Amino acid sequence: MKFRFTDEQNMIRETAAGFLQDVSGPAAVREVMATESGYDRALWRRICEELCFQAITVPEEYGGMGLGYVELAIVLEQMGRNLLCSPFFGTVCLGGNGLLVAGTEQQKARYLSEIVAGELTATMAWTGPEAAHGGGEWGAEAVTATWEKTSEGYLLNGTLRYVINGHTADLLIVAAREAGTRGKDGVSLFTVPADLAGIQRSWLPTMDQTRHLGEVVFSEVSLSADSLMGEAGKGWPSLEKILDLAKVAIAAEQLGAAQQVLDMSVQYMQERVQFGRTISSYQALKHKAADMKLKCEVAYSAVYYAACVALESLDPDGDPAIAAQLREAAAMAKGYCSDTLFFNAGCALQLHGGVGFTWEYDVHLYFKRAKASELYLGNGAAQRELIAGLLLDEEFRT
Amino acid sequence: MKFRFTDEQNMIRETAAGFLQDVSGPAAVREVMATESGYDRALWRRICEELCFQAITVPEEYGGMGLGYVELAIVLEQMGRNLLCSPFFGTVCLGGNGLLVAGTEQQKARYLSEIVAGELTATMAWTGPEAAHGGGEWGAEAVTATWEKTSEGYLLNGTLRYVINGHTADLLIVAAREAGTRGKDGVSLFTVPADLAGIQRSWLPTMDQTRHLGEVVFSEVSLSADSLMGEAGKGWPSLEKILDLAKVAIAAEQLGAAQQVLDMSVQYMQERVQFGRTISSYQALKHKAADMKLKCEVAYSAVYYAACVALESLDPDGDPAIAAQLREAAAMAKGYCSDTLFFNAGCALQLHGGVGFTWEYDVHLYFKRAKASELYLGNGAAQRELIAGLLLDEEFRT
Amino acid sequence: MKLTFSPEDEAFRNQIAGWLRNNLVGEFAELKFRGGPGDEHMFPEERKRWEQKLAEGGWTCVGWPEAYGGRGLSIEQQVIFFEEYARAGAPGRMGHIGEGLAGPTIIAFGSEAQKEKYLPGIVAGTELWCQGYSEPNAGSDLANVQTRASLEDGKWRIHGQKVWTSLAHESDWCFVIARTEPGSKAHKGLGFFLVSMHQPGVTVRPIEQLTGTSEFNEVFFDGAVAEDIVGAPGEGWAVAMGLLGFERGVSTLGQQMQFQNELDEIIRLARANGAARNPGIRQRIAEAHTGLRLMRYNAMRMLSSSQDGQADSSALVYKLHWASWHRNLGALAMDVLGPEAELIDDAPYELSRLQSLFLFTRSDTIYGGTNQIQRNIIAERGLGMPKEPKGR
Amino acid sequence: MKLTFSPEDEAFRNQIAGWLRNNLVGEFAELKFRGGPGDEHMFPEERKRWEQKLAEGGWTCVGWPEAYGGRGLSIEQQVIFFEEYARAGAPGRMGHIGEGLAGPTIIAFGSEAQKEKYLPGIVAGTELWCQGYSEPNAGSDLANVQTRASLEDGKWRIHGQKVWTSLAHESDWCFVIARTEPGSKAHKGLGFFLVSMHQPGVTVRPIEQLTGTSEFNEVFFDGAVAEDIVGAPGEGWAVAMGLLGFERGVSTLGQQMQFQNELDEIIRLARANGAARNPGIRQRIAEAHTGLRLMRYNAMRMLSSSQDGQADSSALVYKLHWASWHRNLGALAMDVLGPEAELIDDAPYELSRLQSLFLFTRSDTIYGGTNQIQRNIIAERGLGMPKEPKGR
Repeated sequence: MKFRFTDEQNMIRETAAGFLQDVSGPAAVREVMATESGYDRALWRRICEELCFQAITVPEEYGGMGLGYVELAIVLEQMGRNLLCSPFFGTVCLGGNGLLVAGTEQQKARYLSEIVAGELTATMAWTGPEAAHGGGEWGAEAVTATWEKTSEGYLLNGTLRYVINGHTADLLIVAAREAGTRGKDGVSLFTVPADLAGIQRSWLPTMDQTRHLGEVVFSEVSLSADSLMGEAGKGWPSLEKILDLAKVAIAAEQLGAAQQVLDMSVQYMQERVQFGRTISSYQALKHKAADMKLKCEVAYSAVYYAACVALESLDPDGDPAIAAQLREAAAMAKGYCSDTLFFNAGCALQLHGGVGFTWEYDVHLYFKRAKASELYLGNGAAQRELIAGLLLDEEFRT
Repeated sequence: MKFRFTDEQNMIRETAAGFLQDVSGPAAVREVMATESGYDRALWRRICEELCFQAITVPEEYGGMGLGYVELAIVLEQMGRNLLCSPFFGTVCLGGNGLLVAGTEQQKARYLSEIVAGELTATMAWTGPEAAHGGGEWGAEAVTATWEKTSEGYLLNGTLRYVINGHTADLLIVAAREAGTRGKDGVSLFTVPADLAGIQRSWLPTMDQTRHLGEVVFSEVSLSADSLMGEAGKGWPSLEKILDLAKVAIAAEQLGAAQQVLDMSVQYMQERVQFGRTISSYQALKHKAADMKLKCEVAYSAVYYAACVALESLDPDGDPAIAAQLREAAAMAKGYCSDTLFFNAGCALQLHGGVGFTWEYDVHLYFKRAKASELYLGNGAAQRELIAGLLLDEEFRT
Repeated sequence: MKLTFSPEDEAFRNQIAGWLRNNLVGEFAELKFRGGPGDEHMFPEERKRWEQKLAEGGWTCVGWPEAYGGRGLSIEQQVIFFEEYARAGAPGRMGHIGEGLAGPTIIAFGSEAQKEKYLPGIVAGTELWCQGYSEPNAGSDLANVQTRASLEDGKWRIHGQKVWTSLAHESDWCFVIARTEPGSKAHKGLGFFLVSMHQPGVTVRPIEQLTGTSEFNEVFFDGAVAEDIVGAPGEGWAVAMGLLGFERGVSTLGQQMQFQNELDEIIRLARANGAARNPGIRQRIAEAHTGLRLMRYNAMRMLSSSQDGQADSSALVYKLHWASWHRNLGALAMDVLGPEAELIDDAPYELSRLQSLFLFTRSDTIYGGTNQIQRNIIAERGLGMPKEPKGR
Repeated sequence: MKLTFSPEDEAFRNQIAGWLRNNLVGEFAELKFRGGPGDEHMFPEERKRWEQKLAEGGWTCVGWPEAYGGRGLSIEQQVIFFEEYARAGAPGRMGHIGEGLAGPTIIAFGSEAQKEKYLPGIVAGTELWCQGYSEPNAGSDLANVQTRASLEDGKWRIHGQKVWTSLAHESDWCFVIARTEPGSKAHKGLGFFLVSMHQPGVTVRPIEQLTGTSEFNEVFFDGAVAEDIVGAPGEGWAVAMGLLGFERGVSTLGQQMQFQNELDEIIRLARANGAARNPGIRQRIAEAHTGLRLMRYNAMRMLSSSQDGQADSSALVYKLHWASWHRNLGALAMDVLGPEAELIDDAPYELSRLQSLFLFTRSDTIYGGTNQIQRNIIAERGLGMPKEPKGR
């Protein structure tokens, strides 16, 4: 039991921090976030070729670095801190995890190698418009695209929304259900090259411009039989695990962003003078900053605890008792970090006073990211309800 | 439309404040709260004979003052401020309101006159142990005592808990249901002299010692036919209205207590020196006090708005559009004031530091009252759920 | 204490409601529910014409004394006016700075000549005002004014920069606080000036907000001439403080009706998408509803007492209460929408009404005294606690 | 970073768990889950015997160096020890002030003679300690010590009053901060004294708390003799500050296991009475569970870094986090119980365990540095912000 970084992990952290501060400064973010693709292809190539972040969790047999989820979280934390606009999250935390969790040997061999080579971006498309029901229900009911078996393979139909990088990714991991099924039944996952006939994609411009969403419409799209991931109709547990892993990843980004708005606020407070004193000398403002700091510290524990759990859950030889905590650990991390980032970004706006309200200052970029990432995959209340179910409901059922 | 006190109302306020400060100081409260009855009979007699607070809302035809709920709230606010230990709340806000809302002419003539004369204390007994289900469900399911029709009248059975002054009151307004009924069906209210054969009563000692609770057990208690209030089995709407009126009354008490703990805290903060400064000079503590003050101000509006609504709802010539707001206004007042008092009393403990934690200082008396009155008839969350139902659910049903 | 209005007041309510029903039509129909906070930059020309329409009906400056062209309404009737105005969805007032701030200040502190010169244009809806109050280094520290006014050839000339001036580019006049005594500090040595916006030496630069839109501006004065000074040189702080008192007027009830419109929209959406079944959302909607209802009675207390020349402690907490409430409403709107909250109306950055609400309400807890300044005021003035020490 | 324990550590876990299973029986069985905060006054004699039982098994002072009679356990094994101790429901330690504070202070700052004189009694569980730290006028302002120590006939004699001294009436020794230099201020001129409680000139007066019980005491020193001074006269502050550092030791994980026991009881009750179906209660139980789980990993970070002599920022926020968490847990317990929360076990004022929790946790955010002091520390030490100015 050691709950601190190894020297190697500290090195990765410093490398990521230095590089991302360099390449993803506010000017770069603002330039690229306004484009339709939402990322800078040249920068993405540099990340893949020079830093190889996309290869961190890919096993060595597919050309990856074979490192764990802790190293991934370290890099994601720095990406969140610098609001990196890139296909990283989609490619690695949705597409890559999808392949790792649910892919056939053939799918992994092909696509993970292409991801490692920097030749393929990916994402996962799984939610229909129904994900907006009830103010955001990210459960199995949100899977509404349909598949049916054909002689050569499968036929896909349906509209998928809120797909991260959905309009640009090369490979889509698609969740669909057998027509007529409900809930967790009938769900299958497929690997779908985005350029297949019958696929229409469009950009859905968003309030948080630093991560782009797309809509993907499938009209009678034919898939080969080897597109299926796992057993037909039994895909829900895999999908759920991919989403749990995605929650840990989002939480790591949120942690980085929450720390960054705290640092920005402290710096501003030390400079801004009102009534002849720096505003950092006002106790009420100091205490607000202290609360932000507390939340960052607890969020840090939440993220790296969950990352350790994810590590065990992805490792075939991992400790099963720890791996079994993934659902809960991911919900804790996502819930706590969602609330932390929204709280911290809101406090940062307040602490910056009028200037925080301008487009020119960067705080609003984090504030918008805070709300977007909070709502994605369910906010703090939704995660807590999930945890409550795990804690309280099993005995009601028995 | 005038939302401030008349001169007469201001006079009542000053009278009540002065008198209660005199007779219900901390020493008096501490002495009487430790006794089994929980109140000082001599003081109760003075209140009834000299101040006539118990007669405020009783119509003149029964010997009362015929004033409105605003005047009652004014007096209750001061009672809450001074933690008056007395049968006032039970007698007036449960028993008296019960008679006003549901009593027959004969019951009103008899019992209200006795209340006005200071000869009768009363309360309402309506909850079985089931009120504790779900952490406190104060709805119709909590009515579990049963009645059945006999040749001469009615037979009562069952155990009633959490009855304010239940072990001392002379007259019980009892809610019971016809055996076999559920929910709002089958509920009847009865006037029951507490000395009837088959009634066993006992004190249930409480954490908040300033208001005593009792348990009342009915074993085959025979009631005369004229004990019934209203129509047999149709008593729920009346009971609900009595409870709404009780919520307004509790809220008024909570307002007074919330203001009192603020005043105590401000005084302490102006005296206590730490690091060479009065602690009232620390901005974080000033802001805590400011938040307490804000809540008091909003609570004040909540209480007197609800009292104005209660006034119209008890007046046969009242404005029906305003009277129809009683359910909502009472829930708002009870919810807001419950949260306010608990917040303020908790802050007061914190602002007092170590000494607030001693039995010797008075803050804990308010802190305990805060939790007791918060839970009684449902806490803030329960009131908000009720309001949400009124706002959101009617269209779901249609 | 009573909640009912008199029959006369109810008749007045019908009168103004009827006028609005008959006149908020035709070219003005598209202005419904527009021009509020976060939307103040929209339809300026149409809304200027609407100001004059209002003036024709006698519905500008309804609380001003009749002697100055007002309607001399009682507080109750002003309450009714502003409520009905907002209930009808009539647009955000272009003239509110003149009617609510500049005019009352001139009435209270100005000379007869100033009253004759400036008030009629405000009443007629033909002359619009903006305020030159805040400066980059005087945010919460209002008195830290660095803009200077100097007498040159018998004329006051203004040099300096103001910020957060809404509608500056649409306004004819600006009132400006400037330092008349070089080297003076804080609230001493200030003057309260009336400055035409139509002259060289006045430059307006829009501030792009986090919404991508620009209601606010920076205004640069490079020797612009002030036509008048209200009160004596050096006594501008007293005038400015009197003006701040006018900000808590009856129009606050109109603001509440706008809030009600926003809450109603959120409730409609929650019912439509099923968020109304989410227990946490239910709690927050009930809390918002309660907060708004109680805000109304706080305002009633504030107005009932100010009418009698009394101060009520409800006034002290009013800003903190509504600003925090409104900020929470903005977040609630997003949470009701769920993932749809993210999708904007169009690229590059066209926000929906509720998205604007979400972002814009974050300024409510800052401008006009931050929440922190409000708490200082409550503790110091309301509870008698020591003032924050100043560093200078 | 990894969450698994080594096989050796797991074996150690079995060892201590087994010892507790075999020894927390017979006369000690009734002590299970007793003697924690709010319950410290209960079963003092039985718990003193338990201290000696522990000592026989070698389970006192497990983190002390073996040279001083400790077990020299690694941080991991100390973690395991405290976790298993709490998991077994073993009673609140009467010896914790000696083991956790007095002993480590003497080891760090004391002379060899002092070590020989005081440490064995602590290790053997035969000599109990209390702390003479707080004073009525030195609450958050720790350095505002007014108790005096004067050299009279070659002996240090103590004059003054201490407060919030837990278990004073059960203790054999007290360490006392007193002013050795008359007229000195704040943290200068203090001494750190070791004082026998068994002498004239020491008077213990229990403080009745809001629970009606008395864990805490006032202690009056009227010329009581101090047997020793740790460090030099005038340097007591440095010793006292070193001591404060010991308070954030591994025993914090045992505290967390107690918290877990409390939360488990609340969850059991919620399931039993149906509160577990209430959406708001569900949120709060999930929040409590999350907070406690994350507290564990905060503590692990703190311990992992302190082991290597590093400071980790998790240590800065630790007190504020657990104190606020525990206070919220107390309120949650009452809300789960609903109306039953009010009913006490018996007149005159016998509270249930959860009622005591509710009331007692209100002191968590006060003692050992209030939440406000903690936030000052986080802002000043953690974020580099200016210190609060002192009035003197």
